[in-house]
Amino acid sequence: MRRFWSPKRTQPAEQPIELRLPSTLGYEKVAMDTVATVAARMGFRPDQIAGLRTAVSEAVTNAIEHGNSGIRNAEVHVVITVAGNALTVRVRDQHYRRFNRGYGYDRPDLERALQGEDVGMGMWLIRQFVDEVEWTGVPGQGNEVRMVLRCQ
Amino acid sequence: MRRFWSPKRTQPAEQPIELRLPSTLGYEKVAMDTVATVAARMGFRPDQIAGLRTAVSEAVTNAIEHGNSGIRNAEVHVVITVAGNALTVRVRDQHYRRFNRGYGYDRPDLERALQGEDVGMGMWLIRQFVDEVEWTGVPGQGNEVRMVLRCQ
Amino acid sequence: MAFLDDTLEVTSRQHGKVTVIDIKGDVTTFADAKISEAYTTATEAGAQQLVLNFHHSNYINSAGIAILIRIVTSCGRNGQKLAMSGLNEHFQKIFRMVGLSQYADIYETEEQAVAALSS
Amino acid sequence: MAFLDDTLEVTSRQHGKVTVIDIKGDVTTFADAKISEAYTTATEAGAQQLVLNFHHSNYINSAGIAILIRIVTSCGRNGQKLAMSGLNEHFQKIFRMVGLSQYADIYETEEQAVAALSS
Ligand SMILES: Nc1ncnc2c1ncn2[C@@H]1O[C@H](COP(=O)(O)OP(=O)(O)O)[C@@H](O)[C@H]1O
Ligand SMILES: Nc1ncnc2c1ncn2[C@@H]1O[C@H](COP(=O)(O)OP(=O)(O)O)[C@@H](O)[C@H]1O
Repeated sequence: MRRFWSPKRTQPAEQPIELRLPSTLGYEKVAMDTVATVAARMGFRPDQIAGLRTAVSEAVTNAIEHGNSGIRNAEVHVVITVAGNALTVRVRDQHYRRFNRGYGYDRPDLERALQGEDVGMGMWLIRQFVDEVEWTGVPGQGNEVRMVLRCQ
Repeated sequence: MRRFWSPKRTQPAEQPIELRLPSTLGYEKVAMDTVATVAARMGFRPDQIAGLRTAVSEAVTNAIEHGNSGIRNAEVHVVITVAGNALTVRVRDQHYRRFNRGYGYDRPDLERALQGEDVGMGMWLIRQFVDEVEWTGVPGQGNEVRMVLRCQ
Repeated sequence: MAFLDDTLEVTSRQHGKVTVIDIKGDVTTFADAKISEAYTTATEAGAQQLVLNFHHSNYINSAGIAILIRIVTSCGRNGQKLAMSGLNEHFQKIFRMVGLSQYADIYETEEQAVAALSS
Repeated sequence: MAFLDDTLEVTSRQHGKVTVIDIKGDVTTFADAKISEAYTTATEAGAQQLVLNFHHSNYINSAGIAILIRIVTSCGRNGQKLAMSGLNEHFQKIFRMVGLSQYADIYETEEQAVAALSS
């Protein structure tokens, strides 16, 4: 068997892929699908991609339900950057409201949830499936979740 | 067997999904994947989706190679609108150069191609796979390809 | 917008004494009414063993998990046995991570779940 | 950027008198060097029957088709027989629409293509 090679192409500048979505539940699926196809083309494993789908879905759902809540014609802005083996996804909303539940460090308290209490688990789920995550907010502007997943 | 229903949700306004891509060959795959996943969720048939992938790929490739050629840090703007059963995809570039090959009405001349002549076939392929297509250009601004595919 | 519409199908059927609730599609906040109604109807009919059978559910988010937690709570109150089947690996993992698998046994297939509840 | 990199693998092997060129991945403008080199190498080695065998090629664009047209032209000049296999339905349809199938028979499987060229 003989193998053939093409000359290596120069790497383009790391311009991001940007996605803007209506701030309506359901559209988080478009973000999830787009990030998943980029990750698949980058060579991530299926289980990593499944986790990334969950992380992106939770981040965009939070942007819609919390960050943009009550803003008419709001949008969610998703910025996808591919650099080497790292995939960075930033999810931005337009409002600013302080994050108030500890950024998902604690495992959701299932006992309390079973008592009917509303325990959030989105941030915690995000934390389980990415290598790096950071929540930042700019007063008067919006919140941003920055998630990084590395290949291999 | 018993079937259960949820109350119908109100339809959101028809705000589009917007995608901005670096004007670099290869990124047309991101546009193709994103449109394909939206189409799949809308319920398009697999053969329609395969055709749409080709149409979007050719339109974005043309935007990169012709519309944006020679522009540094150019971007390709893809606007996806879902309205009822119709999926509309607009592909915009930043340059304006008159389209010069008849907008793909004619089947590519394979005989001439086999003589080594460079016969374009992108526009013709697009025409084969969408229900409606229109090319427009605004001098000094950019070109736009508007493609519509209908479900069923 | 077709892909925002309710893409969930919930149906239920009997398998001997076991009630199987089939859940096909996205399990998100919009699934609440259908899943809750299916559960309530089964309970009113006297169901003691229930299987939530997920098919092709490629998308379950935290709001969907919250719905399932409420079903677990109700099953506890009503003294019903609950099992789940048909989840893909990713969601089996999430259900284990969250601790849901302590309250409802998770099986690969519907047959295994029905057999376990019937014995 | 991994997904922009050359995701095409071109290899070649002999099947009796038939040279099978395996093409795995995206067939776009970036495929030109690899595919052309594989063809040239086979031709220099005296290949008279060639199969272009596509595996998992979920993406062939018009630039890729242009490469294949050049291979068809060269095969004509060099008096070689050419067949193609392993294309999915969509690309079989495109190759028929474009008229490429008049110059290279299209088979579902590699085995069928090899058998046809060997006979
Ligand atoms: N994008 C955001 N903008 C404002 N607040 C947010 C945002 N994301 C999360 N939060 C806050 O953090 C809390 C915890 O989020 P999460 O763990 O996802 O659970 P849940 O969304 O179910 O409450 C939310 O209830 C909300 O108060
Ligand atoms: N977005 C665009 N901007 C400017 N010119 C374009 C654009 N798209 C197509 N064209 C013109 O139309 C011609 C035919 O396009 P096409 O049928 O796709 O074949 P090809 O791109 O292989 O030449 C191109 O060569 C180019 O001159």
